[in-house]
Amino acid sequence: LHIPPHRPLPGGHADFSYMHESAAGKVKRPAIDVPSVKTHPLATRLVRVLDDEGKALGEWDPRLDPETLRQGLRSMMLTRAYDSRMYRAQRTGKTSFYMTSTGEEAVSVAQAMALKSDDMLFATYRQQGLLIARGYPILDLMCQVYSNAHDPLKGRQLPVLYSSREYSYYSLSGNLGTQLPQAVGWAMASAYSGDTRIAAGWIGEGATAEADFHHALTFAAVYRAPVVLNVVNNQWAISSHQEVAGGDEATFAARAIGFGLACLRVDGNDFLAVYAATKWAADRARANHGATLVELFTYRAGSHSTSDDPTRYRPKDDPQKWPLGDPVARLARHLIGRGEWSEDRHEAQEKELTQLVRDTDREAQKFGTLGEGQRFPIETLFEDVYKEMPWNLRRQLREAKGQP
Amino acid sequence: LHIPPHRPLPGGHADFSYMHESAAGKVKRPAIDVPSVKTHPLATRLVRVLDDEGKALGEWDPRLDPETLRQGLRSMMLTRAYDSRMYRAQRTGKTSFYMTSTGEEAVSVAQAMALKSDDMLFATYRQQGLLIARGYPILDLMCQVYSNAHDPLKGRQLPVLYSSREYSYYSLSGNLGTQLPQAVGWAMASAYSGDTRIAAGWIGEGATAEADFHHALTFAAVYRAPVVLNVVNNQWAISSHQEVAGGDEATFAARAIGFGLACLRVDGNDFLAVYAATKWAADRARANHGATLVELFTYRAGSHSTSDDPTRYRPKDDPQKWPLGDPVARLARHLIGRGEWSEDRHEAQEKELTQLVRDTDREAQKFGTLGEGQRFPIETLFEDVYKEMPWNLRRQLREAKGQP
Amino acid sequence: MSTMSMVQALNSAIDVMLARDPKVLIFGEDVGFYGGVFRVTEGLQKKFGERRVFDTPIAEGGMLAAAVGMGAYGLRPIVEIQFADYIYPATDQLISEAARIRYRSAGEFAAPITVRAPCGGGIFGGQTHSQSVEAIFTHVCGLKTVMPSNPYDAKGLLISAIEDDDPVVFFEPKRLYNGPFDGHPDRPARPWSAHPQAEVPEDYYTVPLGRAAVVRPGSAVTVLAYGTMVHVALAAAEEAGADAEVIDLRTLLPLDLETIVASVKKTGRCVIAHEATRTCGFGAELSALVQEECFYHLEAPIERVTGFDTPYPHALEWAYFPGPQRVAAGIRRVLQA
Amino acid sequence: MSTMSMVQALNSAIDVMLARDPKVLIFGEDVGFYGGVFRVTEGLQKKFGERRVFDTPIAEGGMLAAAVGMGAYGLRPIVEIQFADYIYPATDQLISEAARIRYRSAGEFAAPITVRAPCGGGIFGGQTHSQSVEAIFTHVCGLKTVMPSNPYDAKGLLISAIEDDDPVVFFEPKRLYNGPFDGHPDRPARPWSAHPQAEVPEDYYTVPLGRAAVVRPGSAVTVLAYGTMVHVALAAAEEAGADAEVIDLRTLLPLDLETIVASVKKTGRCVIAHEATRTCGFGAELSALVQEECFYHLEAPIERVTGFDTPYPHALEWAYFPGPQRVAAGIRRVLQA
Ligand SMILES: Cc1ncc(C[n+]2csc(CCOP(=O)(O)OP(=O)(O)O)c2C)c(N)n1
Ligand SMILES: Cc1ncc(C[n+]2csc(CCOP(=O)(O)OP(=O)(O)O)c2C)c(N)n1
Ligand SMILES: [Mg+2]
Ligand SMILES: [Mg+2]
Repeated sequence: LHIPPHRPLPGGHADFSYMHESAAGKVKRPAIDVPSVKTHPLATRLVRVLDDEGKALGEWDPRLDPETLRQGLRSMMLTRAYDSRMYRAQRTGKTSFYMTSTGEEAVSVAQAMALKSDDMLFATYRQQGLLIARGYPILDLMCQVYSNAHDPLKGRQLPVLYSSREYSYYSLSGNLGTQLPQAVGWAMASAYSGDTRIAAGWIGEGATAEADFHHALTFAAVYRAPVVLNVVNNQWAISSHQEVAGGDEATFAARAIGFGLACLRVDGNDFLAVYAATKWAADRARANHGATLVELFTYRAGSHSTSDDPTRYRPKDDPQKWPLGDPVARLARHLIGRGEWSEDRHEAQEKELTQLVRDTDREAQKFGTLGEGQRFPIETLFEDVYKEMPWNLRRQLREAKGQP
Repeated sequence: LHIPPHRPLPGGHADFSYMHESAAGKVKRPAIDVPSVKTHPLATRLVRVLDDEGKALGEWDPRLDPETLRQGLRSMMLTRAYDSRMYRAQRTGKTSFYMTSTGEEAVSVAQAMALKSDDMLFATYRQQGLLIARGYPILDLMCQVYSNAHDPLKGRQLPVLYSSREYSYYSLSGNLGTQLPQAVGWAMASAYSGDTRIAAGWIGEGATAEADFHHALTFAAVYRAPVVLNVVNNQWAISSHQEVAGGDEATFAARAIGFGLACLRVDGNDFLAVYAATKWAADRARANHGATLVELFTYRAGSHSTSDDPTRYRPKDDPQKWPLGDPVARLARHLIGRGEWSEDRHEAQEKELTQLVRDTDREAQKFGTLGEGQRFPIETLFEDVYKEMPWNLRRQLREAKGQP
Repeated sequence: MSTMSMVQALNSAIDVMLARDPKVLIFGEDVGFYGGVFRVTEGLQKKFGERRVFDTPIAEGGMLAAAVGMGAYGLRPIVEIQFADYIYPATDQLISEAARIRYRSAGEFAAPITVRAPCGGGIFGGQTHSQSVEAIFTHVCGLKTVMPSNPYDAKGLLISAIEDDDPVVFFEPKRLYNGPFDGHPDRPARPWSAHPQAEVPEDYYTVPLGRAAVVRPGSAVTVLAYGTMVHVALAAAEEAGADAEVIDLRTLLPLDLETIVASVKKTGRCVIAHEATRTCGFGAELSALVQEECFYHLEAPIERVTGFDTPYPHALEWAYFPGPQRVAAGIRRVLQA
Repeated sequence: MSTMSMVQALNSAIDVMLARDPKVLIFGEDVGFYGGVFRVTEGLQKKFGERRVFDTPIAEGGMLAAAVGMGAYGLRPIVEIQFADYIYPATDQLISEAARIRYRSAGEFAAPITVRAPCGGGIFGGQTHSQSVEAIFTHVCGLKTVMPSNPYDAKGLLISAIEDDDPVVFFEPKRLYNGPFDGHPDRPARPWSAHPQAEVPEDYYTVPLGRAAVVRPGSAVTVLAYGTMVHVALAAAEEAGADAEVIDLRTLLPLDLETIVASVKKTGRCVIAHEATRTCGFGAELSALVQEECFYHLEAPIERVTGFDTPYPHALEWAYFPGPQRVAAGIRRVLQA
């Protein structure tokens, strides 16, 4: 019986020999209305725009103006600052749990910017950058993480499982995969209603093994739903490497082929490439040419969550050795090369955002943290189970309040 | 919202313009140990050996001796005779339900012959030919269908949901798809145990939409399980055409590509092609080169089951117009062409088998039918729920027997 | 008003709602062109078009997921699960998603979906075409569970379910499609046309969720039943010659506890009947509630008459079915206790 | 003999069985190299190799299907579901396949598999890391359901489950991994080392399935509990100052009815406690059975103290949890009734 060996081993050294990235600018960009089969060769390539010097090369260069890029850079840096702040908040016992997206900020931020602000997002717990790029208040994010009296979700949900109808961001589930086919259903409803909004869904490479992934592809193909389906391949699923999900046998983008869906495989740490690929898929969907499966090839630089220590299952130097670099550094370098950014401005912005996050955190903690301070009243435990509270819950609420 | 249109319509005429069958003998046969990617181009071809004149052409000709072919022909004819007999038995109220495999006999019979007799089979309800080709007693099949006192399954199961450990035939489930990943699990166990037996699983094209199909492909790929995974694309899933399962967007064989599994697409009504393709996949699995997804392109000539009337959802002439002909007629023609068979022998064998089935049916009915005659005692309702009967079932058995 | 069978009444409910509300659509295996294996959607695709009544790939989990997404958009999808036995692949989307979305999003998103599923025995379908799985869903907060016993209620309850803003699992007893309803295979089946509850208005009306109906008043013993078992209970009451009050629960969740308690406090005796397997069946909850609410009024142990704790058999379907004899015996035991 | 925590005892059970029987293997998400997110398989891959202890793709349904196929071959697979909350995708393979295969094949094939799943609250995991889903499976004939309350039982019961020829769903209360066991977050948690049931033999032994344990003898009231709630019940009994007999069910299906009935007939009063949601929880079946068996001995209504009928909350985890105060209040009500 063949069992995919666990590698690279914690003791040893990083080994990315399994990767075969195409050079920047090499992959051609098809028209958005090509038959999906024309995109299938791209399943084994990697769309890359930024080269190692930070130059933008080739047909996929989205040619974005500096202001837009600086905005993207800022959102990525803000996401990172927010992540490190909340990670430490959990470490210091202010909440139960946290998950960072460090190293994957380009995925969420560039994708949010390439989509329209009212396109519906069905994300996983590692795309907080989507909300941040859309301008969702950091304060509200923090209050959700603290489950405090200002938590928009009333202290009900595990930290990071955000929800915001106002920002067209569907409530996150703790169950992996479930939201990808829901995104397809939402897109079907949009098409049914003659709406121009599309849906976008995200799933980790590990979770592609769940039934929901299969259902999402099947329904997206059969009903030609206007949806962008994203597989974030960050190489790891907690402690198991992408090969446990079948990554050694074929790319995740290639899963589209068997359903006749379009596919793209993109350097997830290349802001320009991610933006361009997402824009391509979104335009294609909006023009009713069908769904695209986008594999975002990236790397989970941090731990899976605050509950695990990655050095127990991968080499210490693995994050440093990741061949595709860091999305923030790469975009900054590109802007600097264009004379639109500088080391100093970068440092200054870093400081500014760290300060902003620190201040906001102080604000947030005024509403309490998981351990201390205000809470939502006991009623909120029983509300929203149904639209109207049935007798059994009314009774149980009385019991919880110590009333006869 | 795109909804696959229902076609062809009952009123109108058969339309198989969506088919693009390759000519017999045209598709090359790769070595059994080629990397799976080398088989991926075959996902859009159709392996065919017999041409319209019944000549065997090309690399896929398994070059079987006449005796073996006559044996295959006989098993297919016996399966057909058995089917029509039991179909009528249901019509005359002798049982609740029946399903024929008419038009698909080559799938089950040729595959059974290409596999070793102790390879484990995880079939669907439409591969009765597997058991018949392995020499399972027709009498026992009938008694299962009648749920009578001689039913090996004690009257518990719906007709056609056979089971036989002795014949390495896993108990059929009424739930679609469930058995395909079980076949992979069995194959993993075989590899784990250093056993040379492989597993084979079947699923209809309609049921490929179920999660089980996805799980089967994922586990087969990740653990390189020694299994043959068969998709029987008989164009219909009760009243819905294969395009509702995504057949218009890509072939079902192509689903293998995204998992890096080998694939073959074969003319399911061509006995020689089915045998050769199955042998190829079985040899590959047994030599530990991994699993193959085989799409058997065939046609459900009869109704889905005794519960539906196909003329309500497809043209009357659809079966006649099916471009790939009838598996029995095609193999007979081939043998006749080789001077190894004749119209007369064919007619005689038909008579003989009809008689044999009629006689066996008389035998079977002596043990009762669903409506009349002997039955299994009430105890059998409570046995085998667990290995040992727990107190609640012992109590309920007493109640059922009217004892205090 | 016209006489409708169970299937016609269900078809009429969907027809009415498709006509009233463009946000309503229905899909499932074979529901489109063919009209469903039990003909419940017959003629609806022709009338309302493919976009509103259509076939899906064979993936119950996918259907539910699509419905949840459509619900988030604002539509009111109806999903047909061809047989309740095939609802298991959809349990994750139903339990982890549909039932939880309102709560976890603090009311921002909801799942106003209706899941229809034929359940129970009645067609000699064996263990995978005969199950009664309601108790799996009545344990799930956030879901509502309904099972009608006649055409009038079926239409009124289905319309209420479609209009409800929470997810509703709507079970349709197959035996009520064809009969015999009273569980007497030996006797000629009384057709719906001979039943007063088959008098159904053609147009819109509702039967509210959460309300039971006293279908036979009595003072000696209360019999709680739903779906097919209502007819069996009525037959059993006659055969036991008992002054039994028979209550048709109609909605299991939320349960109409008041009606039940009022009856049992009056009669002091209670029999619970369902076709589902006994252990942890819905009857367990009913028994626990009645015992908690009516302890001091109970003059005899509460009896459960249910399906046996085995898979649903093929040949012995009628031996398995908790028919009038078994229910009548239960009534007698309770009366003699 | 050595002192073991819950996790160590479970690890030891698997270790012992992997060493005894080459047909035993274990797999699941992160169970291989990493040793499981709760460390239950720590060190086992190193000791027994990758072929016997390995990671799977993230597909609970696929794991169960593979296990069923392996069982048909003759192996005894153990499947770890990372959290009981994620068992839903596996329900079809568990209910329609594993639980039915012996019956539908007339005994030709079986599914001798064990499904382990951490359940209940204890880690502030919110609604998708805290559920107690046992009642969904206790309704399914063909399955056995187990939930241990201490290290000694955990090891002995897990070995019995692995050796059992029928499918067993084995729930491991997460709160017993870390404590506090008695449900008093405000007080210092008593570690396993301070519990006598943490004295566990290193090698093979079994605790039979289907047998409850009287963990506190008493004569005034019977308290039925399992898993974490056994510790809560013991604390509650003390706090209520009641002469309560506390029974640890250990196995839910098949249930040890005799021990329960003997106790209630003696005490005449009964309180049932579980962490799962109330409606149609396993407590409903216990209440129904006790009332059927002990009706004439009952001096007060049977009380259920359970989790509320809501999803498991995050911030208000302890407000949700049926802790000693609530159980003690239930005991008092029953004693005063
Ligand atoms: C249905 C389900 N099974 C298991 C889990 C436990 N779990 C949470 S995250 C995770 C790993 C997911 O990896 P991946 O999909 O690659 O996403 P990533 O964490 O890398 O972003 C697992 C197994 C879950 N949340 N839901
Ligand atoms: C899980 C599940 N869902 C639905 C059904 C009902 N059903 C039985 S056969 C069938 C059609 C299957 O079509 P296909 O897979 O193409 O197999 P075929 O009948 O053509 O051989 C359906 C929907 C079922 N048996 N199981
Ligand atoms: Mg990942
Ligand atoms: Mg088919």
